[in-house]
Amino acid sequence: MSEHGHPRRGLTDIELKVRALEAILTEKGLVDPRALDAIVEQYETRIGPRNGAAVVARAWTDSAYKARLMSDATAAIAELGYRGLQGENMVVVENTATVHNLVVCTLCSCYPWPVLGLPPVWYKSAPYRSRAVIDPRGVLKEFGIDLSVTTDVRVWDSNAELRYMVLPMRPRGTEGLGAEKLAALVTRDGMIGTASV
Amino acid sequence: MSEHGHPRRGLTDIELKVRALEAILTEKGLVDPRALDAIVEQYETRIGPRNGAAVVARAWTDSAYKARLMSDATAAIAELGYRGLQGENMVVVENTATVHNLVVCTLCSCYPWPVLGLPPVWYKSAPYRSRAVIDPRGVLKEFGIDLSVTTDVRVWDSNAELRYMVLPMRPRGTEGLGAEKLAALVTRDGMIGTASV
Amino acid sequence: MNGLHDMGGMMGFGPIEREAHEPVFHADWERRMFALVSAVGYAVPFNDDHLRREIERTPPAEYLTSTYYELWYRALVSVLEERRAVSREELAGARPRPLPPSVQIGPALAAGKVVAAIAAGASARRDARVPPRFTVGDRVRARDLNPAGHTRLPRYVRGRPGVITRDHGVFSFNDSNARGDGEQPQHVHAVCFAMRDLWGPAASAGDHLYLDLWDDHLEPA
Amino acid sequence: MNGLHDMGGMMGFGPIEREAHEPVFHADWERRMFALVSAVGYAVPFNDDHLRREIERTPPAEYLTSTYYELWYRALVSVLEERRAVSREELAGARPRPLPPSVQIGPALAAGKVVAAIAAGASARRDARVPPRFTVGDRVRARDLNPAGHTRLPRYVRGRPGVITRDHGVFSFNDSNARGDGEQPQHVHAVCFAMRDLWGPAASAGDHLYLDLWDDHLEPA
Repeated sequence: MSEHGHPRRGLTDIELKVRALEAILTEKGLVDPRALDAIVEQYETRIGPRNGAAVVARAWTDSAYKARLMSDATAAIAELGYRGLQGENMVVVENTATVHNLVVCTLCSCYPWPVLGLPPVWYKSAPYRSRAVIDPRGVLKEFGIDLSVTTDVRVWDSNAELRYMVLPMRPRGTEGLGAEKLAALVTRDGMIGTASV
Repeated sequence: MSEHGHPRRGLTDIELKVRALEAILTEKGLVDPRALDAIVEQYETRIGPRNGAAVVARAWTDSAYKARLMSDATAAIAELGYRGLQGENMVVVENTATVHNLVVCTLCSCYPWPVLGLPPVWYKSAPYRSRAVIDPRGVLKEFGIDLSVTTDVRVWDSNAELRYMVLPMRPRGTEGLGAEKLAALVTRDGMIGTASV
Repeated sequence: MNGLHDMGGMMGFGPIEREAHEPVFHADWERRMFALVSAVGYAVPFNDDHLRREIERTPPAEYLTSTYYELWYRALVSVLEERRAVSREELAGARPRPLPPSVQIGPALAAGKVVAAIAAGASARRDARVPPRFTVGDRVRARDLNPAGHTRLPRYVRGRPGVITRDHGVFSFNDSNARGDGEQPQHVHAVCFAMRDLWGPAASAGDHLYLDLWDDHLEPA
Repeated sequence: MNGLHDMGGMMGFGPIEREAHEPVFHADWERRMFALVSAVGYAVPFNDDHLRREIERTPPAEYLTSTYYELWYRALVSVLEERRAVSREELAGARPRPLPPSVQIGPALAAGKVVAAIAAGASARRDARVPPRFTVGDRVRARDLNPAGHTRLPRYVRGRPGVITRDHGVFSFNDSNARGDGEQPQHVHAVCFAMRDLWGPAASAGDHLYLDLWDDHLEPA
């Protein structure tokens, strides 16, 4: 797969093909173009990593919530209103001083949509999928994380029906911050495991 | 690799590149164009599967030769004048009523040049290289050989410095034939293992 | 299928290239393609197993040179053709013909139901009462399976020893469902593999790989 | 390197396509390319290990879409550039410059010596007296090595048990030579693997895979 989201071949060809497909399926009554608009709108404006960041911030500030999140992530995430497609069965894994987690899908592009939105191109790319499981420390180095030898790596190859989100470590010096300000610190890569927070 | 020998991209580009490379190496005194002509001439007219067929026919008609061929193939093949590049260390494996041998090089295109010449495109192709080791019976079926369950398959993945040639079974009804007529029956594929003889 | 998509452990694909702005979609056709795949499954029955099977059937050179949503286009068309919901002639410009009566079709997903449909999801978890074949702590081995069809058992763990760390419950089995052999609901377990058991002594001693596998992927170690 | 070239056991590349007439070469540039690779090694020191290493470094999509001699062109240029025998500028059309004194060059292979050179070959067998680490009948296991560079140990046998069936003698070690660590001469053995030990119980019980491996690829089972 191309590392770029941009098609290498002429845009026109695939554009025409997709338009024709939509027209045929619409004429046959199999899709409603307004439903397509509504789907796109959800994933461009509603469903994205801000959802996951809110989950992380809540877990950092509410130990009872964190306990629920670690034991039944799907239900705990649904408490905040995030649920559904590609997040029906969630697992949250926690980074600690001695454990760093990294999520990948080697076979395709499995990713927890309700909390992180649609995956970035690099997550779906051959370089990431091929190397994350055999050289996670090398991959992390490319993302700027130089793990010490005393930290163990756990790689989660999420090919089955479970979807994984990393709970990053709460940064030092954030004791005074509330959940909203904490959420602003959380990055999407932090919840994949390719950033510290 | 393309399954076809013909380049998919413009011929001109690679033609120009190879010409430029030859011109530069010639000007620097690193190659002699007449030597290139002589090399091509050898592999187009002198070094090919007729050599291997002569070895096979000799083995079929001379049991002492066959014994030498099986114990030291390089020396026995050299007796007939075939030796050199990509055949410096030869092994011959014998088909019997209960054993069928198949030669492949999964990593690249290793092949016994002195006895078989340069390999056909399919031998170097991804479909053959990938499947010969995991589905040899399926591959053989594509070549028209439907092995019985009582015949065992031996696949030789010749990635190291040994080169392999199959000694096919002598066909029935050829008792009266001399070595020359027998050699005419032997096919290149028979010596790779993708034909019976 | 031991296809190119099963790329865990491969090398040589170059550095991980990150985009500057990472838009959700890069062009309008990507938006439509994503939405089409999301929506049409409500009217024509198919699921991710079928879509993945078709993506994996992409010829390797095309797989490597296509963008993500180009692969989706290819796979969706294959799935819809298989179900006779569209034909190559229609895609090539012929007038759409009515659907053959053999195709079971629900109504198209309505715009007003999109939010609810996304939130409802399409869980592969099943209520079937199936006893688990393994329990947490069991030492297991990923089986040496090399099916010609779709499987969620990656090559790099086959034959390797691991330990069950969690029983996720009962799920539809992707492998059987993708090949048309039904859902065969069974337990899915998190299996922990030492990196050294996958990649040899050069791997870090404390590093581990976790992979969720179905009962049918596993045997006692 | 766990590259795409290491394709033993992969699926999805389609049927084996055989040409109708199977010419030795398909175009004149293929003739020249083959001859260039064969000849230039007599003047600029390199061998097949270096050439293979460069072929394996071809980006996967290019590897799959190139023809055989296109890959040879790419690899030969890389090897010659590495040895400063040619430069990208020269290939792009700049006038050839004299060779830098750092490049050790023998005379070009003369036309009159071609037949003898082909017949002489270039054996990787070495006279070094190295004791073998294994003997015929030994049960061994292919090591779990995943080097970043060239190796003649295919992925599909790693970690799998086999039996030594023949000691071929002492050879230069491709893996070390390709990475510039010298020839490290050692014994090469034919190792017999049961197909079931490679691919699981679906393989035929009596079928076997033979592979020649160096001592450094093996450990006792």
